[in-house]
Amino acid sequence: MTKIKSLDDLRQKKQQLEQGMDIREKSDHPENLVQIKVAMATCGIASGARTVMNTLVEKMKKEKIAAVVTQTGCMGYCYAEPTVEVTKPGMDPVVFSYVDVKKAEEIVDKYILNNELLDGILPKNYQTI
Amino acid sequence: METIKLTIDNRQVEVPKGTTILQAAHQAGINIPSLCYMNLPYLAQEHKPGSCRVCVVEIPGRKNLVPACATECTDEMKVLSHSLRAINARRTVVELLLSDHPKDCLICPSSGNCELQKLSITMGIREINSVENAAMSTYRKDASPALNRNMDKCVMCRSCETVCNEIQTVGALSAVNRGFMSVVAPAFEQELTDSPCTFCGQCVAVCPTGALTAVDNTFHVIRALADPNKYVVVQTAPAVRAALGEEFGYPPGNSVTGKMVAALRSIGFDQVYDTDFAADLTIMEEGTELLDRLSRFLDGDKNVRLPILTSCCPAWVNFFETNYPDMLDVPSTARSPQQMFGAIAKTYMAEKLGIKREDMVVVSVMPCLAKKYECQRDEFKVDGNPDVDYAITTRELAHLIKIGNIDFNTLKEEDFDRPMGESTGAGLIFGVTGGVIEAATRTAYELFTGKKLEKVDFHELRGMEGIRTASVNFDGTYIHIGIAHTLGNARKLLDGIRKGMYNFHAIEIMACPGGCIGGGGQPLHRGNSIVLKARMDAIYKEDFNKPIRKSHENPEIIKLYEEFLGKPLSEKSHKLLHTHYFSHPKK
Amino acid sequence: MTKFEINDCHKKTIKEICESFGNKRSELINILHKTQGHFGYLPEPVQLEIALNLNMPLAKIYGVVSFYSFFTMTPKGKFPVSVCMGTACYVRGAEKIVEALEKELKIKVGGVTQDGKFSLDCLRCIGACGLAPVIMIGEEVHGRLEPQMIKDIIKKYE
Amino acid sequence: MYKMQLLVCSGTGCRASASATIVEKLNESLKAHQLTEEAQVVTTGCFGFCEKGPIVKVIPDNTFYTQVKPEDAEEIVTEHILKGRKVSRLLYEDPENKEHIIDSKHMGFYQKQMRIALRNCGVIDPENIDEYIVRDGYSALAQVVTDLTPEQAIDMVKQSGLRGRGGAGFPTGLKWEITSKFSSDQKYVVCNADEGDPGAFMDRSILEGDPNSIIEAMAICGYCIGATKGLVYIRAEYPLAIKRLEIAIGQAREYGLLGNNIFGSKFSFDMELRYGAGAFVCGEETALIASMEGKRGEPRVKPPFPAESGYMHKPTNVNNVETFANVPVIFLKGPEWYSAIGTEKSKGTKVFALAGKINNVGLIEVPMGITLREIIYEIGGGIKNGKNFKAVQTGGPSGGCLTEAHLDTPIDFDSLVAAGSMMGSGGMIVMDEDDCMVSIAKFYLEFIVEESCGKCTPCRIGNKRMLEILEKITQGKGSMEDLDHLRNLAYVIKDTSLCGLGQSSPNPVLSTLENFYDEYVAHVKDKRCFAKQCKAMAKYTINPDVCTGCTICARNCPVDAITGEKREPHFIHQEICTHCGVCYQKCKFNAINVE
Repeated sequence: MTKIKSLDDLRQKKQQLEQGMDIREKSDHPENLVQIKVAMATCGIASGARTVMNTLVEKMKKEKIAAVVTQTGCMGYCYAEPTVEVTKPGMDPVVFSYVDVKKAEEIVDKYILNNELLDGILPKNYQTI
Repeated sequence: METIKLTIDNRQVEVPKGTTILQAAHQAGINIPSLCYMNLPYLAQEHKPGSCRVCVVEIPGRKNLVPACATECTDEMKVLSHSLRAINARRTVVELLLSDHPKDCLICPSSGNCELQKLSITMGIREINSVENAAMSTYRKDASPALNRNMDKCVMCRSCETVCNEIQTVGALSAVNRGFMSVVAPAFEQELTDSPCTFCGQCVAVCPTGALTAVDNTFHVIRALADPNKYVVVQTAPAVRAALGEEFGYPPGNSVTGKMVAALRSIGFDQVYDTDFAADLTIMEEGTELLDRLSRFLDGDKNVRLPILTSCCPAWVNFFETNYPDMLDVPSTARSPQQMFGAIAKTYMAEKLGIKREDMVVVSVMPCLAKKYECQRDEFKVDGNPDVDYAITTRELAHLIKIGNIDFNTLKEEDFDRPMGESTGAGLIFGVTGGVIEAATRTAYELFTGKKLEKVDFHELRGMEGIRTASVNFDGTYIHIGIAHTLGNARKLLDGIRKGMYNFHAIEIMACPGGCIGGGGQPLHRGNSIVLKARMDAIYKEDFNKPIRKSHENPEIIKLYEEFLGKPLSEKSHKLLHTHYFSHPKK
Repeated sequence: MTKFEINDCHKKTIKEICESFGNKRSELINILHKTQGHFGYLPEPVQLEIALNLNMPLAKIYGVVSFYSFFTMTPKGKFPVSVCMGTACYVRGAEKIVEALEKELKIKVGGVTQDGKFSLDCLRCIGACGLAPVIMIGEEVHGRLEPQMIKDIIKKYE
Repeated sequence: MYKMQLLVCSGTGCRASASATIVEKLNESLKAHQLTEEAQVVTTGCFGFCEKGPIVKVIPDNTFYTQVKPEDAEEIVTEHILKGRKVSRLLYEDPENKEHIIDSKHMGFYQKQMRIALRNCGVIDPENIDEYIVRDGYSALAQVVTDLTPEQAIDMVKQSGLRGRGGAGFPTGLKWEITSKFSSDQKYVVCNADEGDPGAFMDRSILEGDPNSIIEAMAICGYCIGATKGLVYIRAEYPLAIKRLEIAIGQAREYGLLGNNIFGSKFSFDMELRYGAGAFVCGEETALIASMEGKRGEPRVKPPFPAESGYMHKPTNVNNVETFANVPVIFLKGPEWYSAIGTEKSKGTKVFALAGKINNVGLIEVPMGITLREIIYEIGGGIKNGKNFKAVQTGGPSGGCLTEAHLDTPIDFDSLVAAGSMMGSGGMIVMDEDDCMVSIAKFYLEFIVEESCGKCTPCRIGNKRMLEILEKITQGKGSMEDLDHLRNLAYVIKDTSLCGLGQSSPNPVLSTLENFYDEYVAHVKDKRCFAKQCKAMAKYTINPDVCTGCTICARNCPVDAITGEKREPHFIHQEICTHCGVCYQKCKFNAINVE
């Protein structure tokens, strides 16, 4: 193991290791972050939710946006799967339907970064656990 | 020196910085009671665990009461030693101690000498609250040949633990258990005889209650005296006369030799002899042994082991047998004066008096508890009959005198019986630290140089310092002498010798502080150095006034050799006056 | 109970333990921990051997051994049963658990069953207050106990 | 990169309920469903919510599964991780409205908490120093040894207002400053991890959950006071904490965070462990030092304080685990940030071990100044089984019992003392109407008598006498005079004992005498125990209307005090009855009344 001989060494070490802890750091204060929930029930997975989720995670990382991407159960819009719910700090959640890889990137570029709304927004009418 | 001004009970006191409230109060004439506190300044040992909480005083503004013994004075401090709060606390604490203490004061061996009893009397305690279903911490009783332990009476002041470990480095006692059942005891709460205890008796000397007491042989002596078939002779050790008076109201430092002899005679002893006689005899044997080893050493004999160590202190003998089994050939083989006396009394004297050995009872009055053990050792018995039958302490003698309804103070002084009552100043100073070696030097000088010693007093060998060294000029040859009192100091010297740090020719060791004058059988000094110093001065004063001050000039000793022993280290001497040592390492 | 007989092998072990702590008196408690870990308890001859190695009075060693509740001079059972007597367990009925154990094992607290299988002790909080009342058998913790559960738990070990 | 992590508590409590097996099963299950790339299982320290252990927390959504059994692992993986559906039956249920709470952020238990000392407990893997480093670990040490003088660093601790969390609340910065002023060739930093209060386990949780924070803080302290050696005095009964601390020390040494020239500075520091051996009194610093020196753990008279003459007669600074755990945060966030939390004289947070008759037993950390009501009802979820609150005991055997009247008192060091209790190490035991306060006082005294070192008279004999009086009272043999003796003894023991343990040992008695005097009087005068806990005073009778005459009581009565014909109501002969209560336990029809 390499020795940590200075404050800079320590900072570097920290940066190297940050990834593994990132998810926990963020979960501590989710209200300050963009929260993205991907519906991942059977129907969601069947219509490609997992790929969508991976895309979102990668995209957020690329854009350096502090966000929590989680999966959630069936939101009840089986007809519109895959669905994604986005909650920006201090704003009401918005649910997007028929999200594929392309649309996922659009959500990030337009809604999350620039507050532009897209097509296919569903009314939020469910209670989840 | 920086001083501190404070008020105690509205009295202004000025004391040096570092003074405790207890000391400052005493200076102001305020006697704050204490129990666990013990100060041994000449041994540089202050035992202040601050644990009994009897000496608590109030300092207005402080949250809790403080122990006076362990709290240093600060400037402008106000101390209340008898506020209601302090009195109630002190009283409650003493009541608590009493609630866990047997209430057989009437028949307790320490009755009248007990610090707890004194506290109870001073405070006028008449009842102890909720004592009817109070559990007591009780322990197995332990009887040894020299001292008894009744730890039901232990108040956990732990003075004995400090003395046994810090001063004597014997390590027989330690606090054991925890909480209510904590007590001072040997390992596994076994008996003292199974422990490394040397029976020096210093624990008894500092115990404030009846927890540690001496074995009492008073009644054995009374029975022997009453037996018409027994011829009872008594010997008294040098240190006894310097302290006995204290038991009869004399201030410390008054030697009461003449009255003591009169009292013993009045009690009914058939012969009143002096251990000093045997001390002179010891010098003849031990001094000759020293000279023998010394001259062989100076002649280049590599088999000679030097230094020679004195062997008259039985606690010391126990100590080296336990702790230095590898050095058993170093101490002198000479028996102690008590045992030399017994051996001569039951042979030479018995013959002279026409009494059979078994009809003679030898009683010794000793300042010592270890002597009780020593006289029971098998090597000092002939066919099961001991050379010395009973060793009693100075305190027991005082008791015996009182039982005999003798008014000690009005007794006319008398002299010892002859021949074994004849003694010199040299024999007398055996009672103080440095005395044995001084006595030996007085004789050895003359025997070694063949010249008369002009200056008899060797002040360089005297004093209270724990370890002293001196070099004495034997007409051009310097004899290096070491002196230690207390076993802790003895250990230091011995460890130094083992490592080859010293080149002494002779070493004197006494187990008790100040030598025999501070023995465990003396009127309890409880560590008071003024008392010890006074006893020491009394001994030197009496030595100074003695007509003969060198052992080899004792006419009765000269006669004893002419009539009986031949010469020092003769075959007979070896048989009667010398011994050998046993290894019994114990932890 | 048979008396512990110390042999040369034991002495060697003790010597090694003492040496590993530099034969320092100040390491006595660590030495006792390690020795008890090895022998299961600290019988008299073992303490004597430590005294000899550290060159200190046996009385002082016994003074330490008898002070700390962790050290014991009697061997424990094959399955030492310890009842947590922390406050949380107390208010949730630890005393009744002790009673049940005493009844089931037919020994008092501090005792060992005749067959040497179980010993029963109380200890201070083991910090599993959420599971109160709690007992430990060996290293295993049993929690949320009721007196009637004791019989079955003990049975598992028989 | 993992999208999800499953944090599994591996504190002593949860391990006792097989959390290690849960970890195994979770891993197996993840593997079976090929999710090892997506989700990771992390063993962490204690979440504090011990009542409902073992805990599995899923992040990032903070799902909080309680009382998880190994066989639940498969369902958590298939449902939650794979399909994104929370396993609702394992979610925490609100004791009031029985609703499942979706995540820990919505749990009353966590909402009022502020975790500083416990910041990493339940978050990081305590056996991996890297995770600590990512959470800004060792940055405070780096900052201190490279940028600050010891004086500056001490000043920051002083400014923060941090007070010792072990009991009396002595200002930490001041303690460091005093120790720093004594010059010596060697000084020591000692961490007191001999947590002994029955019912308090925060120190253990910190050591098990975040051992590196203690190492870092001790090194900072060493730099401040000029010590190069740290010693942790830790209970031998905490094997897991010992193991984790040893691992952490090993890892810190490998990184050079312990050893010579830390962060390239001139400062060197290393640590060793010393084991306690089961003596409560060793929590007192002079006793602790005696014990570390291999002696009987007996306290001695102060002064000299350890700051002047401590371990091996060298200047020594002793702080407890929780105090140290706060230290790095003070440097990371600044003393101003820290001192903004809490009350005027008590800054920061305090960890309490909440236990007893309360719904949410566990370890909590709250800002100083919070009220008991908030702790008991909002965090603790109220009294178990809907019973009535009676008292809360704080401060362990050295503390006292607080009542309803104190529920709205803001809690800090001084307010607790004013209320007749103390902070102590932070045990908080809640009692309900079924608890007899005389018996509670007796329980604590039994503990004290057991744990008294025996050195000083008042504690050795006085507490024993108090216990005897309480035994008398609970057996219905007490008198009003006994109450006076009890009070006097309590005051004298408090006033005259040698150490803090003795001085505070009468607190449980004094505070119950103060707050529940009528209960004592009822025991003494009416021979009645309100809580029906004192068996000797209970009067057992059989309700003839309910008794079916099944004879089970008569057959089980050890003294044959119950008679009656089969299928006829039975009768208890009071003159024979020994109040053992067996009939009450055995009766299946609730026909036995207890008065």
